[in-house]
Amino acid sequence: MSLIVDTASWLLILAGGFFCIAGAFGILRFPDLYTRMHAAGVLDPFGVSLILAGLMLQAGLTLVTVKLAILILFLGLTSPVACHALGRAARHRRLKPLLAAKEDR
Amino acid sequence: MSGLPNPLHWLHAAVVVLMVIGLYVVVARGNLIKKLVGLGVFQTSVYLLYIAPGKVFGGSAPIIAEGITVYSNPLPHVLILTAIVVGIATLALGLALVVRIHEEYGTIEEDEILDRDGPA
Amino acid sequence: MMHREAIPRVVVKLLIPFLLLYALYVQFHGELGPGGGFQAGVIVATAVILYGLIFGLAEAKRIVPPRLIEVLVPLGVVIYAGVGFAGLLAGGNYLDYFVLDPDPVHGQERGIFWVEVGVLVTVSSTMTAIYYAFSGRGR
Amino acid sequence: MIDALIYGALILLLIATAIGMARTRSLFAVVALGGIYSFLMALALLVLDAVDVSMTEASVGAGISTVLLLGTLYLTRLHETLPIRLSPAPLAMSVITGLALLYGVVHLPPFGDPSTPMHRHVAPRYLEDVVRETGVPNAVTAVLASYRGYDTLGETTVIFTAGIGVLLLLRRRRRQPSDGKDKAGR
Repeated sequence: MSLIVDTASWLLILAGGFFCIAGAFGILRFPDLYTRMHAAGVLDPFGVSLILAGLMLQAGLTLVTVKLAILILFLGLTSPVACHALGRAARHRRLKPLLAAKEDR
Repeated sequence: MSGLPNPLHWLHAAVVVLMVIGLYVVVARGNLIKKLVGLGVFQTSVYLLYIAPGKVFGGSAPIIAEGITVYSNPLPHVLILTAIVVGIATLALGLALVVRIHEEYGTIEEDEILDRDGPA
Repeated sequence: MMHREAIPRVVVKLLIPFLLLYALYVQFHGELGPGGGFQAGVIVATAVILYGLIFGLAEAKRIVPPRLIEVLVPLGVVIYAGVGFAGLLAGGNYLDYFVLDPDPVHGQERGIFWVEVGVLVTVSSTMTAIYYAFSGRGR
Repeated sequence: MIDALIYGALILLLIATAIGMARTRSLFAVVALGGIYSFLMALALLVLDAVDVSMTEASVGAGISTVLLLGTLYLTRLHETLPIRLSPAPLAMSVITGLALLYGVVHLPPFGDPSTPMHRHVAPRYLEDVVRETGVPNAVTAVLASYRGYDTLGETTVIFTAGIGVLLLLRRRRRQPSDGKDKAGR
């Protein structure tokens, strides 16, 4: 039983780490702010949530699990809003998205 | 000190590199905000230099609990905890001075401020 | 018509009670786990700053008036120093908590509690005052 | 041992971030990097078992100081005028200072060694007696508020003084140029 839980939690933690690294690569490789925001804003909260879920499995049925669940909840609440505010600020400063058609020309 | 030093000494030495970067920014850059940021880097490197020797291998955070026998040293934690909050208070004071300087001189570059004051 | 910044406003309104609750947890659980007056003070100030950033400085000043902040800044130091004088009055040394209660351990707990309250009040109000001073400056 | 590895990796990241801050001219980017730097510092402190300090650094360094720096940028300007180049004299000065520090630091006991003098004198007394004397299991809180209460009283007064200083500098509205009472000398 504990082997299954351990394996599952490690799989979740490793998957979360993979998504975080993928998000970091996206920030480095994507061409402009909007696409980079996409990489950071979508992958990072997801990766961190997976890591926290893995930690919840490690903690078992204790108060720590409840705290981690609350963390996931707030992460899901604040991260998209931060992304939204960033995007709005960029639009406000009239930053044009980089469109594919322009590159083809 | 015979032969190569223990690799675990290099960890303290690496903190000195951070300190050098902070000191360089404070001395070399003319922008007052940049100087304050450099001062922050210098300050945080001191935090590490204080706290790193307090770590004990296999130790845990200094909160007394059942079944734990080895704790890290709580004394540097206390000193640095207050130092961080005092650091932000002094940073705020420095930034307030920068804002006032900008209002009076119209610039936050050191050489331009000196130019404006003219030869003493 | 929806407000232009509806999404941040709604979420911040939802978050601020939890932020304050978390600050209280950090303050009063600081004797058992990580935390204490310094951290809790900063978190309280963060809640005020967040409110001010999203709803505007005037609205934040309506809820937390600058007058109140200017009273609280010295009040925290007075609470801290007052604990010291309480020790003197009870017949001990300055900042001696053993004499605050017939049971010395209980006296220590009481002294630490009020000292942490003093730190909380000073740190939170000073950080809020600094934020007000900076953002009230205008260009 | 794994602690030392993680801590070393975090220090390398911290150094990289600090170099990035030194080489960037856009002050906005410098402040954003400063936030990253503070979070990395909080992680490093967490690895060193300093949970209270880590929490403070995360909320103070990455939260409040970033807000204050951004507020200052709004009130002043966003870019440095001087180009980024290595200035030899300050570099030589800081490297020489660093070498002097290095000479002292390599004589410190190795990282994580439990038998060094600092772990044998005051700290065991705190750790052994803290629950019996104060009833507070968090040794950091007990030392902060009780054993070293005078220190903390001083620190609280420093915060108070700095807050008063900021209020004195910034609270007054900007004076009109016609009101030349304090400007007679200029």
